Amino acid sequence: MSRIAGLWIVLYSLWALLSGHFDPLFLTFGAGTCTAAVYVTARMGIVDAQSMPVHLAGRALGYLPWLAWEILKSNVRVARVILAPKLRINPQIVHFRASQRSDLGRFIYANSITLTPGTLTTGIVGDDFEVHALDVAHVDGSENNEMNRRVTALEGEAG
Amino acid sequence: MSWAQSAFPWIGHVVANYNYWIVIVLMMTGFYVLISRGNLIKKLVGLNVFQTSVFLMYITMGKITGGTAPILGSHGEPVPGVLYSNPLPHVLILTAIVVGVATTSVGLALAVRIKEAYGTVEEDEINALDAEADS
Amino acid sequence: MTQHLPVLQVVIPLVLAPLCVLVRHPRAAWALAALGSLCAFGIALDIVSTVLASGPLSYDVGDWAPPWGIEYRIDAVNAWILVIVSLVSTAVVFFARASVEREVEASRVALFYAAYLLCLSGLLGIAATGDVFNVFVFLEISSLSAYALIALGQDRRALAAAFRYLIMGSVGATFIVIGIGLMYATTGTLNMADLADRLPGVWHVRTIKVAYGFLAVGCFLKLALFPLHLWLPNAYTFAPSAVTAFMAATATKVAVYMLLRFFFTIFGAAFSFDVMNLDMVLMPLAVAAIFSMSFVAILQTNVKRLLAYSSVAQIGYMILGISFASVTGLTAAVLHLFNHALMKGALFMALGCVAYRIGSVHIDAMAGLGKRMPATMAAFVVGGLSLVGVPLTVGFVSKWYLILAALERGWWPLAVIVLITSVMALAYVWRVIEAAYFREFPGDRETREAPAALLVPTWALVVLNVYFGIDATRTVGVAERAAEILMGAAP
Amino acid sequence: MLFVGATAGLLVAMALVMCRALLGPTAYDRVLALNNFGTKTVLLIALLGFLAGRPDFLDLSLIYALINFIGTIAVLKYFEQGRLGAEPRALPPEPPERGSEHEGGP
Amino acid sequence: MDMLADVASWALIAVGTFFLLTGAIGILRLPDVFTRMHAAGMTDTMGAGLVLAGLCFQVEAGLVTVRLVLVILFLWFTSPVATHALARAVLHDRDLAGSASGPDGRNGGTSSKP
Amino acid sequence: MLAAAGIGLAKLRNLFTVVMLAGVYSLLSAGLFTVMDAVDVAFTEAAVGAGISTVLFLAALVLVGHREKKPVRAPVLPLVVVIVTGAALAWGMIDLPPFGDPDNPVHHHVADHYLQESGHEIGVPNVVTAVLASYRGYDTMGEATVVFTAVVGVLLLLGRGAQGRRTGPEAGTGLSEPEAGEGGP
Amino acid sequence: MREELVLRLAAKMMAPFILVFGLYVHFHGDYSPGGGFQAGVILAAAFVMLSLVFGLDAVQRALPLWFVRSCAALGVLVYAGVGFAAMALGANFLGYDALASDPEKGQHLGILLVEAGVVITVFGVMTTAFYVFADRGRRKS
Amino acid sequence: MTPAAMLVLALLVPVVGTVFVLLLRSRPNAREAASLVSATLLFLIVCGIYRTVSSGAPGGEAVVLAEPIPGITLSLAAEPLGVVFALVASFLWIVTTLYAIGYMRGHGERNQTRFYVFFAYAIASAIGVAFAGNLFTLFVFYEVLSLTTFPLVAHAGSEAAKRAGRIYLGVLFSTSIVFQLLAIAWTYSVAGTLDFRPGGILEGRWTNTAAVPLLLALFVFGIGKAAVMPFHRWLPAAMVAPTPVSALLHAVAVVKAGVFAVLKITVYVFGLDFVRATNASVWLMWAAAATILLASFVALRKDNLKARLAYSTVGQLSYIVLGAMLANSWGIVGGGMHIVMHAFGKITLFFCAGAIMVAAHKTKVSQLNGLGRAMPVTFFAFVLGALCIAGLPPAGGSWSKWFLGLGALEADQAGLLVVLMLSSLMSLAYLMEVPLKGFFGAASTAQPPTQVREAPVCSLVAIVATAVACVALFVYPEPVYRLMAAVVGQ
Ligand code: NA
Ligand code: NA
Repeated sequence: MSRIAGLWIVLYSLWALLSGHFDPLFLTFGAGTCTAAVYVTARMGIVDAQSMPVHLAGRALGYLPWLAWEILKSNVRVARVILAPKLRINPQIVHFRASQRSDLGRFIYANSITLTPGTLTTGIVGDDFEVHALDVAHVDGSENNEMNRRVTALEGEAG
Repeated sequence: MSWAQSAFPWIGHVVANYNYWIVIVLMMTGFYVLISRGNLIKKLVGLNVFQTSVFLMYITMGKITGGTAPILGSHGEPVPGVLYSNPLPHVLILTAIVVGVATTSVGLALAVRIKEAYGTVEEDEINALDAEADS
Repeated sequence: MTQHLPVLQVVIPLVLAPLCVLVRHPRAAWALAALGSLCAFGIALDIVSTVLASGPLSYDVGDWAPPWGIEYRIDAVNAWILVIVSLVSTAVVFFARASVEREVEASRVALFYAAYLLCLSGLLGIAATGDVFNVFVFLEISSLSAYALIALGQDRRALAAAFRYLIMGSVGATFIVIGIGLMYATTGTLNMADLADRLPGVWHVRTIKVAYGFLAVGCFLKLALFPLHLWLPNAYTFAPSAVTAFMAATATKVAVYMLLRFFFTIFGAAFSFDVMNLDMVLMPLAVAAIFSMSFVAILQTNVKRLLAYSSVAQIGYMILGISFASVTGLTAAVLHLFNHALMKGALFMALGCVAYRIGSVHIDAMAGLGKRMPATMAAFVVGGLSLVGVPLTVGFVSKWYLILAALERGWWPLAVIVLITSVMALAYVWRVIEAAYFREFPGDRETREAPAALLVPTWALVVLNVYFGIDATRTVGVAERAAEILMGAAP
Repeated sequence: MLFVGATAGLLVAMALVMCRALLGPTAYDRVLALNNFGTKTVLLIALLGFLAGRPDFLDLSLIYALINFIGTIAVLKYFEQGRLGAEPRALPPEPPERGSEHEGGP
Repeated sequence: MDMLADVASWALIAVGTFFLLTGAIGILRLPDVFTRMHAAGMTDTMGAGLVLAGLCFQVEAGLVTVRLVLVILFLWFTSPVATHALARAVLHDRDLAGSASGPDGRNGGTSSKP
Repeated sequence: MLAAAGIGLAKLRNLFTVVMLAGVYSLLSAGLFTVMDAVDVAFTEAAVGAGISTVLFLAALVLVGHREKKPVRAPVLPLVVVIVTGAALAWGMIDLPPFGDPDNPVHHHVADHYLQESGHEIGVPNVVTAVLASYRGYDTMGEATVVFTAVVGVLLLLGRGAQGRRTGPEAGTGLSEPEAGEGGP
Repeated sequence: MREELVLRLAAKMMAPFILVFGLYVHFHGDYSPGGGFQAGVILAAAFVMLSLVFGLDAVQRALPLWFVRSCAALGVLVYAGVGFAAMALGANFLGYDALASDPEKGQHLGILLVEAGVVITVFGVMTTAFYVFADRGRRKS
Repeated sequence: MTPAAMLVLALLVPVVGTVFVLLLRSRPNAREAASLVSATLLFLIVCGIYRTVSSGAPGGEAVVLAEPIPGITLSLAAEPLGVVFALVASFLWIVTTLYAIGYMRGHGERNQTRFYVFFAYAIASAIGVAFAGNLFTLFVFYEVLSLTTFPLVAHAGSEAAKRAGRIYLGVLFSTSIVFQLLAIAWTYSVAGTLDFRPGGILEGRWTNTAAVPLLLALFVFGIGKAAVMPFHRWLPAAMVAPTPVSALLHAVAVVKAGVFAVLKITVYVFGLDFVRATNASVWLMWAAAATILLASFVALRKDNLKARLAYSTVGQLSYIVLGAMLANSWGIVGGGMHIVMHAFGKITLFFCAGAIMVAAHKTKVSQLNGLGRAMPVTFFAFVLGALCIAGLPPAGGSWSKWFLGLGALEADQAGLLVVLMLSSLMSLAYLMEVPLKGFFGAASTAQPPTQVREAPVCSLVAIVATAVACVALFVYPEPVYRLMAAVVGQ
């Protein structure tokens, strides 16, 4: 129930941000819209902890800037590779071990890996991440690499 | 923002010389795919391209150099000094796009059934099978 | 309420279509379709009498005065088309109840009638509107539903035929859109009357001539003018019987109407004939259509296809009438719109009866049917004679005017061509009659006459064939009025 | 000037990506290129909005992004399973609907 | 303040465009589909992000900014998902094709060719 | 770029690629629409042309296979038709009012009215919406009906139950095998 | 078979937002680009995406074919119904002025309602079409 | 009863008769009785019309049945020429029915009901042609006549019969549609009316009279039933039909409808003065003359009796066409009278041929040796018929030929007189061969003619009746002459 309410609130704020009309009519429309959207998604059974990670919002504020910085760094690295007169790459598939306990955590981790150029997740089986790297030299596939730790922390206790 | 607006006529100018010619070339590309290809799906793709190019022609027609999208002030009054492009072609083409996708979906449904019935979606093979049936 | 009739005419069938989808019950859907057709027919009759008595009707949809809004504008020409379409639709819908039950599986019947109503509504909409772009919208409603309806035929060739129709029809529609666009580009309006006012000022503009050309080709495709008729024969041959009867009697007619509207009301007869030399374009095409298609029809063994080719030839007559550029010629063309609808409707429905009983319309399968299905074959005979143009049937009336128009213009060889091709029509009709009456029935002894549910609507059209052949005063009156309007000789 | 320069750069990038889309060689290269092309179109629309002085049309960019995403997913699903909307688990072992065939260049 | 915003937006857009171009070159230059995915990731993340961020500085904070942020968020959310799906599809295809097809370039193999 | 996509469409014979390119073509034209101030149209073209159309095409390709046969004969006639049509259009375009000129007839008469009067007649800022839903609301009803017609058509053709009943005259010769010749290397 | 985790989770998360966005596009069609048609397509796109990721059955359980098909029909009825309502109130077909005491309010209401009709139809049509094609594909294999 | 009501009744009686024929189809005697009754009724009605017309009472008002096209009506009107034709047709219907009863039963034909029904329809159409008030009505009944006789021609249903039917309809319909209808439309566009009027409707309406010969030719050739060469092929082809049909076709309804139409159009559409003034008919006279000679020549070479009679008919019809083309009073009178004379003469001949076929199963002239001695009545009737055709006393045919000769002289076409003489000789030659062989030929050994009897009584009665009529018309041609004189206004 709280998740549904949470979803409703998040959706309604999205509506408000998009709309820019704050007369009662449009606020009513917004309410109706959000209710309908929540109803349909709830009916499909896709409103759960995984899809509604409101509980992570606070910690995410810390994670995202770090991720952005990581992305910037790896972007520069890959740009160098691309722009170098001679391609110096050593593409390979490596396996990472993830320490997240929930699917949501793995989801975040996998996407973070992919989002940073130079690595991309190609498959997840349990806690085994199959990752393609542009250059194996650049990656740290160990369980205690920083990203893994930070995502696990982000995931928190909720599981 | 001023340079943006001053830059815009430049683009408009470039397009001004070519727009109708480009439209014709595109239109004819689609039309060519439509009438020359024997594969039914490809025909439909050609039809889509052909129609999209016609849409371009309409929209081109409605453009006013230095104009902007026909969305007026918050109560529907034109903002003084602002040139608005012609909304009518937009309306017509909105309708035409919808008609286009409707045609496409029926065409695809037909193509699927043809594949099931004939085992092929190549026009000449279908014609050959039909000719066999007629004789 | 009466002032709303022009729009109700179109909208009633249109809203009944979604209802068909919602109710899903075959019989209920049929009832809705019948209701829609009957309403449309009743309204059409009312409209035509109003128009004849007191001049054109105008209806502003949404209360927006033209040219800002979309206007329905009905004069004698389109009132007539409305009557044709709704009359045929009514006859066919009663025919369809039994015929469709046999030819279309039960789970699809409700959808069938939805498509049927949509097609009807689209055709009526094309006829009623006074806005060129609205023509395109309703054209697509009718075309899309027609593609689906044709594809419902039991032979797989129906699918290929429907697809070909879809491609050629869409090309035609797109050409019409291009033409409309170019007209709009030079005049700034989409309202037909407004266009007619403004176009004379831009006659010299090449764009207008190109627009004219694109509209012409688009209409030619839609009305299946030789050599752009390739979609028609198989589409009519393999569609379900009721669909063939409906389409053959209405779809191409409405396309011809479209042509008339564009060329005469919007561009004007003067522009068409003085500037564009339309007569010199149409005449050879019409002659080629009449001759080649009559000839091809003679060679057919599938009777439905035979009639389909005949339809292309008959369309040639209408176009020939237009090419005479005279009131008499247009009278002939407009008259033949109605008359051909009656005869082809009757003929295809008779074939539907045959298909209902023996499941085939091959000429050999119809051998000896004269005895087995006397009422059906009698209907076919009358319809066929009408097609040939035998006096006291409607076919004669339109041919008579066609010949008069040819002679009036001094083009007597064309009159001869009309007559010679009538003999060719006799030849192909006669092949069927001979098979039915002078050959032995090869099939099942049990074969009986078609049920009354099929015969009554068929005969209704047959009777009209004869009735309006014996008393054509009314039809000729309307057609002449329409022709005068089109030539600009009457308001 | 800024927008024009950025737009020009973006257009060049789009042209390059388009080359990859046409060159292939595998169908996956095309998917990749086209997905990327779509992302660039999102940016292009945003830039054009600013260029036209009406930046309030960014809804359009959102739509583009959405369509680009769903389109890519659909394409991949088609490749992977040879059919859309199917339950992957219910797949019988069937001959691969091989999306990787290609013409070998333009 | 305006001046500062302008400079920031210039810089962001310029750097973003640089990444966009680099990514495009990478897509063209890199040898196989996986490596190209990395280049594509560049444009999605830095290229798009920086350009859009640059645009943010062009306007007063308001509806436009909200939309720009939403676009960035959406891109950043969907880009890795799409890339991941693509990678999975390539591998899946390779699995199905087995060793039969071999390294003939017909499959998006990981083996890099010079 | 549009032209490149167009030529790609004509040349490539992997229909799957062709469909994707068609989607890109739509996306690009939508871009052009924005340039031409037709934001609503761009919106729709993106959603429909690039989105739904592509999905439907792909869905159909699953069913019909994605290989196009090599054309057997040189398409001379289509080429002639296309050249003639194109030439006619080009000829007519010569007289078309100059692009973007505010004095063009298109921009006056009806369009003027919409821009000037819709404010107090309807009071909706987006004139496209005002015209679409009110001045030409009847067209839009037609448009809704067109899509409805399409779905009726699709259901009639592909809805459950629409298979197996149809056989060609030579049913049983193996031609009706739906999978024949598909997907093989 | 690799797990579908990433796609599934992403689709789950996005779905409600796409729906809200779609309806936003509908309700703000008066003010900004967009309107009924685009909204309908976006809504349909959401379900298309879910079907792609979760399979047709899962989506159809929540949104059955009969429902979307009826939507397709219903939307047209809503549109025409507005026309008839105007007619009943003394205006011409689709003459929204009559829908409220103040013509401008009437226009707003009329536009909103007919656009709602368009949303319903387009959503219904696009979803139905996708369902039908995908279902055909599923049955075929 | 008003004259108008009588006209409608004349049209209705045969049609109503068919209802009874159909109702009584399971009882042959009653069925044939119904046929006979309606035939007799019809004849009486036509006689009534004759009395009105010959008494000069105002019967000329047209009865409008319908107005299919504004300005063009379906209307009936009685005038002397039409009465002549109607009299012949209705009287011969009685006789032919009598004859048919014997023939059809004797021959064991199938589909007899259908036969009588369509026979009645054919007569009704012929009556319609006779009383047509305008060109349109004439055309309508002309076409209906073609249609209703088709089932009679193709009666046998064999491949050969169907082929013959196709030729029959093909020629008749093509000529009537392509030429005749064109001519009608042309006439309408020139004259603005299609009504038959004494003195014609074309005179004074025409700016360039050079086209008048063309229009007249369109009519003459367009009326395929007049069988002017080269559009005569249908007539010999139709010989596959049962003999009563042949009799009907070649003596009464069909062919006479054709030549009647030619006469009527010449008189009432063109007007004799107009035709002469424009020299429209000169070359057509020679076309008719050529047909006369060629047909006679072909007839000479035919061994099949019915074929020989058919070609004879082709030639004789052109007499009437010739009379019309002479475009003077004598020509018209001669042509009109020849309708009657030829009708009786030729029907006698056909009846005889049929009788021979039923009784002796012989169809060829060369097989008739000695048969005359077994069937003296038949062969004697044949002689009378032959004389009537050849135009020799004591048969009616001599009058019509006489007037035709006068007409030729008046038209300054002495050459035509030679043609007439020559063809009379030729017809004597090809017709008299039959009785000569019959009476004086050596009997064949295979089937001694002594075993052959006369045809059934019914048929014999008919034969005798027509043969007697041939003679009677010689002795008393007055009624026919009076009517024809009224046509040309004397
Ligand atoms: Na990455
Ligand atoms: Na809008």
